[in-house]
Amino acid sequence: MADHAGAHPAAEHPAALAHQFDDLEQQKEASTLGMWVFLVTEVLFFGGMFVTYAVYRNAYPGAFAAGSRELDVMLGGINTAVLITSSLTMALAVHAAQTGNRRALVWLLVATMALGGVFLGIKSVEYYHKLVEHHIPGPGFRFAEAEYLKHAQIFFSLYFMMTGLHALHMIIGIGLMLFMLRWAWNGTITTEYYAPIEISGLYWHFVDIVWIFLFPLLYLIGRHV
Amino acid sequence: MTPTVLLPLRHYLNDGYGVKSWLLTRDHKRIALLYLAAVTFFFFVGGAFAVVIRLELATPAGDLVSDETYNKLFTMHGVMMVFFFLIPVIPSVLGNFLVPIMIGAKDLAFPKLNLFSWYIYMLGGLFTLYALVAGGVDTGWTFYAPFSTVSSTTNVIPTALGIFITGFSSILTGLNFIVTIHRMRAPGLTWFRLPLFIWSTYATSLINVLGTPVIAITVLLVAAERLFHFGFFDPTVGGDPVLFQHLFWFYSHPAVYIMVLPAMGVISELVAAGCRKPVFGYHFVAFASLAIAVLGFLVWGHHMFVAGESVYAAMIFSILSFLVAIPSAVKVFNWTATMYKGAVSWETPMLYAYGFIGLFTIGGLTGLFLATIAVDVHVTDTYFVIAHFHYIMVGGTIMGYLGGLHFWWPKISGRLYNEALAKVSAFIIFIGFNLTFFPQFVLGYLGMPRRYHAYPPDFQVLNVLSSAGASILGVGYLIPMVYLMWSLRYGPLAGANPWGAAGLEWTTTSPPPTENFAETPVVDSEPYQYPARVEEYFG
Amino acid sequence: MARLEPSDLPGDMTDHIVPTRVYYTIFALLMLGTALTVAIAYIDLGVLNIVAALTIAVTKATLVVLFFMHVRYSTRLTWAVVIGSVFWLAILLALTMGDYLTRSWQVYGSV
Amino acid sequence: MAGRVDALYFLLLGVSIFFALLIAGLIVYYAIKYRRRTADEIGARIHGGMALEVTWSVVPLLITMVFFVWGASVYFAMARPPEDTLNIYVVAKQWMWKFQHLDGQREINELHVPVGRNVKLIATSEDVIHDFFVPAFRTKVDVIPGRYVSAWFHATKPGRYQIFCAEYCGTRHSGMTGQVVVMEPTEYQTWLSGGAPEGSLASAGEKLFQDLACITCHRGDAQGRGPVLQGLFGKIVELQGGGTVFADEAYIRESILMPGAKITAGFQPIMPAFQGLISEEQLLQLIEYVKSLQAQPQNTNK
Repeated sequence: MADHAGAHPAAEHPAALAHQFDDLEQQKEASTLGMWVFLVTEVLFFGGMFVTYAVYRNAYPGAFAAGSRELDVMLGGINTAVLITSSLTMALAVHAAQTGNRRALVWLLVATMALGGVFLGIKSVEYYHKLVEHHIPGPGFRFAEAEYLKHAQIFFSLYFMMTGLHALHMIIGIGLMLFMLRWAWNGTITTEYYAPIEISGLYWHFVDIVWIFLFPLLYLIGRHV
Repeated sequence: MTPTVLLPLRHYLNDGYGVKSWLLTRDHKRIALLYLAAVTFFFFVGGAFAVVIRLELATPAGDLVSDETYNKLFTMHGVMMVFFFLIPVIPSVLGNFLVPIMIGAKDLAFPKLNLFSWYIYMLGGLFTLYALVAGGVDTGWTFYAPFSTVSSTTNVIPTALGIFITGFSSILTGLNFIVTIHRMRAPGLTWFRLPLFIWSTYATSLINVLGTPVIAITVLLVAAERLFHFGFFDPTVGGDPVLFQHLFWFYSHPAVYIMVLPAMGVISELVAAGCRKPVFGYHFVAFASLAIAVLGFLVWGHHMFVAGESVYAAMIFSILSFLVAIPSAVKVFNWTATMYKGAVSWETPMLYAYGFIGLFTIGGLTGLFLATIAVDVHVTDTYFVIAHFHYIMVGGTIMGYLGGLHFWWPKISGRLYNEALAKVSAFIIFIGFNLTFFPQFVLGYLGMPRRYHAYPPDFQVLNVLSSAGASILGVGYLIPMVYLMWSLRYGPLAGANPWGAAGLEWTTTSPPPTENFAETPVVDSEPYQYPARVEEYFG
Repeated sequence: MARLEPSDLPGDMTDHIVPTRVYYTIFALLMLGTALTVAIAYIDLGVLNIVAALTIAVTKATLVVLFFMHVRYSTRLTWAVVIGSVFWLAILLALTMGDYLTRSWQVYGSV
Repeated sequence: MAGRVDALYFLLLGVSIFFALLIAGLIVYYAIKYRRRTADEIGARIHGGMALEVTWSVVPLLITMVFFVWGASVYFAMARPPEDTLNIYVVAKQWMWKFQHLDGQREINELHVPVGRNVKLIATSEDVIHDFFVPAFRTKVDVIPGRYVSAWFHATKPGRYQIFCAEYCGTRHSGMTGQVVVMEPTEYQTWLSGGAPEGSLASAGEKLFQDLACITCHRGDAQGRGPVLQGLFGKIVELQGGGTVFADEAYIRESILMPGAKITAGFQPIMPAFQGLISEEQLLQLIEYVKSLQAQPQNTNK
């Protein structure tokens, strides 16, 4: 995936200012704008899949409802809560960085990564369920309601593609947090130079927003029938 | 007699020697030269395929190569040229070199990201070259499903990965340019004092950033369908191949604007420098670039008029396609109006610019044929379409690129190239190009479909004409390689401003120092301001 | 490093320090939204189900963007970038669905 | 139809030639008239003119709108087949065209049609996207697997016209060509009667209807477990859970291959899916049989 190290240039101690910028202010604005433009590409990247979802849900509503009923709302709900909490801890981490509270910053980053890990754990449990119930599209695909056998494969293809890529972005997010943890630990992050924390925060919140849309669209169709 | 010119003592070329100083450089100028080498290599690889295709098509029966090989030839010609030459060439070569200098900055916003983009570009190229060596791919550069996902047996996945990875190179370059142009302009350099090349590079970067992710996801969906039998576009499972075309063309039409917009920026600079006067209607040309960038995203359906799109959607896309033609027309009219009462020079870069305007006009007008649904039903997927987009790509982008390369060559290398030889090669390229592609318009209307390995005999005469033109064009492209390389060693030294042009890049030495300017320039006037006397430019 | 109060931070901190209680209220609202969307899913509202689910998701997303991602306090350029991305996604969605929804209209002209 | 397309084409050609010559001429004229005579000459300082900008934005817009309206109207006529057409089924398969006349004749890469009649082609593909393109008739339509697409033409002069496949479809894409043979009506009749191997499409469909035991559920009277098929074609069908659909070839095809997609109101989704079990030809025969079941009186289960 794209490298974020470049999005906030390496800071030479102590000025933390890259040579091509005039002042720290310009560098922070540039890095923030850079991450926002990158998030635009991510919006369109996931957008392509949401459009595919919209087209096929419009074409095969019955199959999508049947497929959605096979998913576990409980695990999905818990995952949503976990991710929103991790968003909170991330936001508090940015606040801690701004106010120079290094101990809180370190703990909050660890909490965010832990919650990310919990999310991935629950996700792998769900994937295991799908494996057991033969819901992975392809030759070995089995489905309760026979007449939806064909179209439900599209639902599960979309399910695996969307949640799979989301999980991949989650892993990249956790990797990013490791960097931030190291910089927070060795004092690179100060009250003047906290841009990297804020930028990783932007990325993390974006991944959370994608899940906010994924959860209702995949898990909650056809629950009421 | 122009005063004696001497090479600046310290400049970006002698600021560090050895492979390491080049392969780990963060200087946007050196990265531009790395791109120049890579892009030229891919151009000649793609060009070689084109020559073999044209030789094959000289005879109606498919006797030079088997149909299997021919399909791989035109696919690799398409992939190489589109993804590895036309899309990156002007933004990453001329853009990388000039954007920081033209806005008075020391470097791009994220130099390390810039070098990383080059490595991703090369990695993507490696994947595609592997696919080429391992037996090629025969899906066409458009890799339509269900052929690419179900029935093609060639290595689609490596090529798809190559395109996926190289896509990130253009996303990150676009991101770099947008942030640089927004945040790092010299003091006093407001948006309406920016040169038009910066405007068009900015618009191109917008398209790069907004469009490329969609092809990234499309390529992933195709790869997932091939590897894991996810039935996104597979009709036997209820998938719709037309959806693939929607997602593919959503990026690929704006991609053709990624290819031509930077060339338009180069042409604005060349016409301004060529006539030594401000471009006519500066604001209109600037906003035309942005209009093309935005409208370019609304029109992709005109590639699918016959592909099973609904009648009403076809009408919407047709009217929007006509709207996107207007900004291009405005630009062409403004360039022509700039030449009125200008001091029109006949140097090589300006010749390329005038060639561009003429050929791009023909390319644009034939686009109107394709936007009119009734005519498009007859001419789409025939050689008419091939001629249309080659007029815009070869007649437009490559002419613009060559013009820009010649115009800024003294600034890049500090040397002047051989003017006479350059004019000859420009003329050969112009003649060879027209001879190659004009007959294809007629072929297209007669109904010869594209991607045909063998064709009925009554198309032969026009095809032989086209093949003859292709060989002239091939030779035409080799000559610049010769005299530009030759000028590096033996070319006369160029001063800071050999053309007497107005622009920040001409105020610094050539080749410029690593930090571009001794001290950051302050801009206080409109662009393209030519003072009454020009002598001071020859200093 | 002593804990610094937002007020006595050096220089022109363009970036506004968001008090923590704002974060907690937003967090509560998001949790509420999740619960709401799950609850509504179990009531049969026909086509309204999709509308409800999407409006809740959009409101939650806007909350995250405005407060957690500080867009509310940042430059107009950031606003433009955010709205631009949503607009471009809308272009892709609208014109593609435009094709799929009007395909059946052709029926009256007989296939 | 070809005439109307050509007229539009020549209008476009005329306008394009005018503008191309205008631009090229101006460039050459200005390049010569205002060529740079001394090395340090400067161009006149002209910044622009609003009036000029407006004119060359609005005028091209008006011209293009004319193209749009004319083009769209011709396309609309092209896309809507007239009522009384001679229907022929086309099945595109990797690198050949299979034509299926209603009276049972089957042809490969050859299509015999009478002159002066509106001919409607209903086409589908068995594998990848092909494209039925007859340059002489100016008709072209992408043939998409899993769906019916239609194109129509009206041949005015007898003769042989080339068919091309215009959408890349694999190795022998360039070999996938054929001939449309347009014949006088009398010749067409003799050709037709000569080659009827085993009765019309509909009769083959009826036999298949028995063999696949469709008759067990879809009976003539209303107590069958499947919906009554008499007079179904061309009717609006009420669907389970609201919504209606127009019963055309595409609906019948989808209901045979994937019955679960659209369930008729008041019936259980118990019909097995025939996807992959029957070929395209058999599908055409069944559809033709269902279409032939107009609401005759009770003689269906003979």
